Amino acid sequence: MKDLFAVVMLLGIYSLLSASFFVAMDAVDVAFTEAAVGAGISTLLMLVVITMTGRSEKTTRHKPWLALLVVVFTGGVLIYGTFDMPYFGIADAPIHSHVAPRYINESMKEIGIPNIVTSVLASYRAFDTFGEVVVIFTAGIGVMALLSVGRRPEEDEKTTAIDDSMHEQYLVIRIVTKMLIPFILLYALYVQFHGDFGPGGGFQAGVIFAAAIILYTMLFGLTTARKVINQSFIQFIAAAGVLLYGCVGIVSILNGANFFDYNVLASDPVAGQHLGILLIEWGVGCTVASVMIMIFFNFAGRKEMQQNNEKISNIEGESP
Amino acid sequence: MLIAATLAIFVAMILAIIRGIVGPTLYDRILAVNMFGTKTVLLISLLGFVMGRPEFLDIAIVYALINFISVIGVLRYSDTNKFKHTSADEKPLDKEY
Amino acid sequence: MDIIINISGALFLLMGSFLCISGGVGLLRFPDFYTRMHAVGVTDTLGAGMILIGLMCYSPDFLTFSKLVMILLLTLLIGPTTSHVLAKAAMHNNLMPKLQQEDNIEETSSSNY
Amino acid sequence: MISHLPILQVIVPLMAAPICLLLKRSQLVWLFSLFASAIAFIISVLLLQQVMTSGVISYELGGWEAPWGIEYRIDKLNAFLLLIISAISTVVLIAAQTSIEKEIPKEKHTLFYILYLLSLTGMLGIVSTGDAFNVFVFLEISSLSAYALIALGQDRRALWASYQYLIMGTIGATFILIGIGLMYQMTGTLNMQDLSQRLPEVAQTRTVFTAFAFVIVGVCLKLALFPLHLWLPNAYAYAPSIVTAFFAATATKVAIYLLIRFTFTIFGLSFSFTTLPLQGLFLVLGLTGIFVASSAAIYQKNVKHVFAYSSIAQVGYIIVGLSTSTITGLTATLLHLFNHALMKSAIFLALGAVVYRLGNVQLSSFNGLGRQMPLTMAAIVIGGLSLIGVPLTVGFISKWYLLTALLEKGWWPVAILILLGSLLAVIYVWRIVEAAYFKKPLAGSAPVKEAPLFFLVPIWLLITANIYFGIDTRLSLQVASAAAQSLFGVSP
Amino acid sequence: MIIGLFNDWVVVVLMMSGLYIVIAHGNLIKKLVGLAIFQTSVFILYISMANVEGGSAPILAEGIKQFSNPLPHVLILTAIVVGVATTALGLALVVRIKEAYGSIEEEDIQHLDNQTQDETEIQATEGDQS
Repeated sequence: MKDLFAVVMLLGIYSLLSASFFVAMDAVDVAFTEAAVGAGISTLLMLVVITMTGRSEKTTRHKPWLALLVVVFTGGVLIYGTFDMPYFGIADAPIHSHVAPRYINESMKEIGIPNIVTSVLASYRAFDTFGEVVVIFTAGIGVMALLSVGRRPEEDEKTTAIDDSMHEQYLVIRIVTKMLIPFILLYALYVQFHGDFGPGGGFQAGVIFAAAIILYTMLFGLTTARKVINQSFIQFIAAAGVLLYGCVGIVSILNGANFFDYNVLASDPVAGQHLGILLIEWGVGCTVASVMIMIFFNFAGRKEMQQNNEKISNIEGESP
Repeated sequence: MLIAATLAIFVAMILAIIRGIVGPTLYDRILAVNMFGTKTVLLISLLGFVMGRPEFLDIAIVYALINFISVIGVLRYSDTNKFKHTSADEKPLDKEY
Repeated sequence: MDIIINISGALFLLMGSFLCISGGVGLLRFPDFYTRMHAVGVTDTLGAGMILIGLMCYSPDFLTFSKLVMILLLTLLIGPTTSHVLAKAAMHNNLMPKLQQEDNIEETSSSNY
Repeated sequence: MISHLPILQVIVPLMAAPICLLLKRSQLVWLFSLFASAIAFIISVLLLQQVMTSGVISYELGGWEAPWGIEYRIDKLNAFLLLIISAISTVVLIAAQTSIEKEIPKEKHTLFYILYLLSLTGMLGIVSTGDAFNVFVFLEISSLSAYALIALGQDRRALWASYQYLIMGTIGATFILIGIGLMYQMTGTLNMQDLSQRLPEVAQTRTVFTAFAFVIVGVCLKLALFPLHLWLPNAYAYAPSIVTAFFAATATKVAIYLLIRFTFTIFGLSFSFTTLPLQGLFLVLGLTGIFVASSAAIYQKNVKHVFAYSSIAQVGYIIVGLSTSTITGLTATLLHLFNHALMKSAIFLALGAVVYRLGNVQLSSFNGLGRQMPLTMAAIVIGGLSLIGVPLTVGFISKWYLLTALLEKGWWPVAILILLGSLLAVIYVWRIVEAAYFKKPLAGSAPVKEAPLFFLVPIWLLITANIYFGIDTRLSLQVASAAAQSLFGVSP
Repeated sequence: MIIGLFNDWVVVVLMMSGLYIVIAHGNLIKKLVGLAIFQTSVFILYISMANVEGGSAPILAEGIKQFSNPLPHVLILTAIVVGVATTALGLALVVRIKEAYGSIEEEDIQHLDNQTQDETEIQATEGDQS
């Protein structure tokens, strides 16, 4: 496989397949995320990058025996390790009998929402999720630090001109997309709020929301999209999401309990848990959505800059 | 019946993967991925019914959306100059497999 | 009444599965991109619709039913659109159908596929 | 508020990062991040005090008790590490504004500070948590920000170095993830304390061996232990100077902390060192690391490369100390963690000052620098002496304890090899001294002024610490030996 | 016996193919693809260990007694996010590398790097002589 495009397409298929596997294994929340992230966002990002870097892989002459050796050895160790594993699906394996039963049996009483994954994610292990939000925030800042380009006003006009010429052929799809986008945004909100009862939650909602904006950007051009959502607003939302999440913890400290102890947020523990989970899910949703949009904008902006440079150099090359 | 339909979709998925691997053109692959995506939507909906918890249809909706978005993305970005340029240069490459 | 719904659901599913498989076979066996797209485009939309309608017959409550309707609408909207754009993009990038190619080899021999 | 110190330690820099994004003005952001880092430092001092007097602090996040929720668990070892990290971070940040002025484009200054704070958060988080999976999450925070920070370097090679680091680091992190998963599968828990109690029951299974192997290999990738060190020299050499100073002093330390935590606390001493041949393995890898890296350092043309290779060699000393698996050996290791952080941050900051004035750190441009930047060069020399292990510097103390530990074990040949390794350090430090003091400046090169005050203050703070802790060893030694003893389960 | 561990073995094969791509291939994007495959396979490992025979998705509902273990699901949710964050950052680096070096092949880049290193060395020796 020397064609990177095919590789990325197959990666998308692999991701969809593993997501289907997750559904079959009862991990619906994970399948949700994997579908949105693996098949959606990362495939898209890879595509954008391929368009910037070229499509084919160079053939290498030497045979990577060392790599093969390392891989076979590592695989061998892993296979060796599997022999003493509890068999697949056995209910009394240690993994199912030590920590997990408390989540399954008590979470309804202690937290009061039916989706156990959400209650573990947002309450029992809220700090992990906080870390996760910070990871995504870090990635956003990192991508921005690497790719952000200063925009000069006179370039904007040229860019718009290029953009418009590029998608005249997409009339049908533009109309369909215009019909779809409100629906997608609405659906994102549904996922945000329904996370307590079914699969979903802040993270998935954020990704879906971002996907809608990305769709819009792809069809109507970056300049138009930036008019709707400008860069510093997005940064503000990203920071605000992390801060909102953290502040929930700090408020519980101020109320005399431990960090992320939602029980003290309202008069009775279960209501407090509800409030806490609602707030942090919003924090997650805001940060994830804005960071995803930010990442995509930066990639697309970089690409646009490259294109402009190419165009300008072409024009300059022809004129003298 | 549900299980039979699931199996049928599996078969269709495998066919789509083969087309995705074989190619030969860019658009064949996109087509294969698109079809694969639709089939995954159906598979998930069916699995929900097979396992007796049909409330997981949310995931199927997400799949449909994501599928749409990625196809648009592919088309949008396969249209740029550089992409065409390189793919035109290396067309013989496709014949390798 | 239940029996009728169940049987019709089963029938829909059966037809849908048949269409899906035939679409898959078409995708694999047809000679060039446009014919393949034809196979997929037609069967995908129809087959998916059939299966979803079949599932609607089995759905236990209203919420599930409405979600299925939503998915159906989505597929109906998205399927043809993507096929349309795909064909347009392929045409735009000088991808010629095989039939046409055989008719006038001289003109298009430079841009095969 | 005192009871919330463990979490505040991590939360303060963490929350400061998004606030920085809102502040925008780079001067303001610098002051603010310095402030946040200083608060983290004060908290770590308080924590260390608290731990030394009243023992282990456990903090349950979200109010859920340990195996169900995430627990922060501060014992002497963590508190010591927290102190090192936050102290170095604060001191290095003082110089940050002056240094990045020349090395990073203006509009990225704010982002730089945010990433710096996030990286600090990640390290503090790894060290203070008592939950195996939480380690992974914070490991990723610190490494993602590290990749971005390294890529901010001027040279295009910084990008390539950062990419290599990203690949290696992610493989390492994924290995750790696999290891944690296998452990979880065998025991059903993620809490470190709980794991250490439940692992002995299943210690003889092949799965646990595999888990152990994967965790160790993953950590060693992050640690840049000898055969897995390839990413480190370039990453350190091409990153912005401030970043190098910060990471050289802290990043490998955190990885070593993880190694100690996993081998001693989670898997337990007897499993790690008696059942498995880890002792011999560490000894051999550590010694080879010392020799290979030190000899590589001798041949480098770029002074940052010299000291980056020397960092790998120092990791070798630390690992040799671990391999003795005695209290003295571990004390030596911990002391060296502390001391190496002091020396390396001082040296790299001084190099940062050289970059500020000269624009590069090629060995040839050091010619005659001893007279033009006397204070900076003196700092590099003292740092270098400390690396060699000359008496009255901190380097001597840790080498002394390391040798004592080796002799206690009766490993004479190893002790001699360690001394030989120090001789190699003499050579590479001498090359710099020679260039700076005994060669005439290049003809035609512009005269260079002494480094600005914002550099000299932190550099000399660190150098003073280098000498102070080389003479008055009570504080560092007391903490290190207490931490070592508690790891061996001996109550001090 | 074979059935009981079959899952794990498939995961190991997937994982190793991902790892092989990362180590053996010279193209930077392909390395990232390999990394993604490697990580996704680890996710599969976690999820398959969470499965319980006859269990159902961990969302409480009437009439369902046995659930899959929710904890690995939570862990993997976090890990997926971490994975996409790494991919995004890696891709950003690739873009910059392409701009700086004009290539995304490991061999080319190393070649270019060696060249620059040689140049600086030559400059350095010239400096010594003068």
